[in-house]
Amino acid sequence: MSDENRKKFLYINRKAPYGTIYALESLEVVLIGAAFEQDVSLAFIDDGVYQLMANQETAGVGMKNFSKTYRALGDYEVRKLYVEKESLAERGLTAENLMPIVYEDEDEDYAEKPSLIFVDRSEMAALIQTQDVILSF
Amino acid sequence: MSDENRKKFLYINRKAPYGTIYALESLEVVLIGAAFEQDVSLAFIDDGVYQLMANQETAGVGMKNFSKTYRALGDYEVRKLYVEKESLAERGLTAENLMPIVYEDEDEDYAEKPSLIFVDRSEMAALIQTQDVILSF
Amino acid sequence: MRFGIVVNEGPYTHQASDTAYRFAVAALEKGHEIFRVFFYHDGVNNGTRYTVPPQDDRNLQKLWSELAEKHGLDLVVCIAAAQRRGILDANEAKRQGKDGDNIAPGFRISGLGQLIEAGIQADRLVTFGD
Amino acid sequence: MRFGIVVNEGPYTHQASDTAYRFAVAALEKGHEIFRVFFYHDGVNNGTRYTVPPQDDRNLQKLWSELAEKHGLDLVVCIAAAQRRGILDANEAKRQGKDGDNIAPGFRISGLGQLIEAGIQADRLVTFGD
Amino acid sequence: MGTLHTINKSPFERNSFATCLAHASAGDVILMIEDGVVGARKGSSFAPALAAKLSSCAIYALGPDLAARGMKPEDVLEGVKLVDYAGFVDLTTEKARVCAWL
Amino acid sequence: MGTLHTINKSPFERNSFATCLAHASAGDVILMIEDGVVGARKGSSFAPALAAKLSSCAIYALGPDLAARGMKPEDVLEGVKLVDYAGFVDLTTEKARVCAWL
Repeated sequence: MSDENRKKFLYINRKAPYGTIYALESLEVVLIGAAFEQDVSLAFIDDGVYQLMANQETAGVGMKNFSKTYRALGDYEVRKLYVEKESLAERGLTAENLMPIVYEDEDEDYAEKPSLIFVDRSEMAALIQTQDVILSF
Repeated sequence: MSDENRKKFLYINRKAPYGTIYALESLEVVLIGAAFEQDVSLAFIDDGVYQLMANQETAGVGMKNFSKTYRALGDYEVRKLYVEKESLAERGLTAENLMPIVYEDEDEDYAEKPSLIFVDRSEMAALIQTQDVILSF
Repeated sequence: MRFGIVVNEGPYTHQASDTAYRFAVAALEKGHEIFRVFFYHDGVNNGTRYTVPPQDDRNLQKLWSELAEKHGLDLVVCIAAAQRRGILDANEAKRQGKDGDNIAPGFRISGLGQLIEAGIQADRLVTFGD
Repeated sequence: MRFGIVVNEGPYTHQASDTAYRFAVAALEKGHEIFRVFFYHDGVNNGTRYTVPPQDDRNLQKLWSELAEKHGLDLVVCIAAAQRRGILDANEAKRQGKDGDNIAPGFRISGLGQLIEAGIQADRLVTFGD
Repeated sequence: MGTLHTINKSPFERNSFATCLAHASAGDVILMIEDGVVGARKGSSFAPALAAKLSSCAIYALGPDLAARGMKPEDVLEGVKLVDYAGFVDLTTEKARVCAWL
Repeated sequence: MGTLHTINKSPFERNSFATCLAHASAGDVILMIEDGVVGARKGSSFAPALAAKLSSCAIYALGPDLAARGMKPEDVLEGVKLVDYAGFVDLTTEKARVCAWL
């Protein structure tokens, strides 16, 4: 598909996982959307950063643990996961608390590269200004 | 019914009307509950104070205006509507912005008396401590 | 002790139904009695047998139905809330001229008075919602 | 202009469906095109014909169905979200072994690709939700 | 062309409104709808933050939602403009994209 | 006997948690469940408010909800105790009433 027909899709995730279904159903859209070969970015703002927490263990709440799916996003060409630094800091979290999420760069002999991009609030605001379609969860 | 069999029911209302259905469906419980002759109090905390706003006009949003029902609560023996002062102040509201809600006191020749009781946060906290059953909306 | 449980949100969308279910199981395991589980607001959506959750996920309607059968629980769906949200039993379907119903096994549709009664009869009323 | 509209919450519980409906009417009155209305999350609950709201209240399902008929709107209910929440059409009912269906006139059940397509085809995608 | 930000949550109940303000760029438009309109009231604890944003963004509130919650045009913070649903539609066409803060 | 207050909302997302703290009396118990458990994390901007309340109320968090959100017992503010669902049931029986802050 030519770049002219590609739109920039931004998925904004602002809710913690498990307490509500938005995180899971957002991920389902991202996976289906990958087949459409658009220019996809994900944003994790506010409690959305909890979706990326390492060591999620859901046996005790009896719910499906879907956190591993984030680590598979690279295989779906979803490789830009923007995480807001201020959101992490407010919650007492650092990058080390999150899952390592990488993709294989086919242009560089399949070297593993990080998918998580840590940005501050003003960079996140600027990112929004570059998008064609915004889906909010 | 003897006082021994009466329980103290407190309905806590914390959400604005119309944006969600909780205010309306809370009111429906209160009306049905009135037939059970319990000792009923309503609390309006946080955005719940918007439920009592005067001059609600819902034609433009196409929804049923249920605000008049609060004014009829006195006829159902629901006469203690506690409104938190701090919640009003934070929202730039005063008692004058609310509907006048009164009941007729059968013990005093049906004199009209106010149902709205304005309390501060510590009084609201103390009220909670006196209840048997709390329903939250 | 005797519990009343209120579930105010539908399955999956919020965790309320999950937490209420696990609370109910724990209470029963401790020998407590559950006088009634009352489903209000979107909570009525727990009571439709038409749900088909993904195979690798829990089926909340079935969990409630099975718990009710095992322990004789009274699962009550509020009629007013159910009408707004499209939950019907055979009687309601007939009364409203609808061509089918979707209530799940073990659930019954009744009035809000059942919630007040739960508040009166139970030692503790515990609410789960959004 | 060509709009895509996303409705993420069920009728009555949140105002999202009301606002989306009134936005759609206003857009059509201005001569805009609505490429698709996509119902996701609890929004799928707008598409059940089993609702019986109080007589003095609006019937959101009927409002959507009538608007769709009048303007040829494409009302799409997400299949994955619908399965979790018990919204079925005749095909799905058969496929899932259910004894009935509850989809409302003018709504159709389809996949999430329809949402992405709406994002691609519409000039503006507008989301209503909680 | 910039972005139309819609906000449908009370700033007293959720952080969505504050997050909306923090992510709206100069030249963007912010539209309060549904419960979000309670953020438009003058004299509230939220009014200073909203007033500060007026210097860089146009801010609107949906009139029918204000009326439903008992608010009159004169109750609204100075500088906040009112629109109806038709005006809402126009705002979406005037900006390049719509970002809903839920 | 006092009150058991349950809070199931993140303090970063809604005002429910702050309202819960403001309405819990000395001797009451506060239990964080569902998304509310994110308020238990040490080092967050909410931790000082929660820590201050520990002087007058016992505060618990539901362990299974912490685990689901990737939090370990050592991530939790000192003084906050963990319970499972059975412990949740016990807390309801130990207090005279349950107040859910939704």
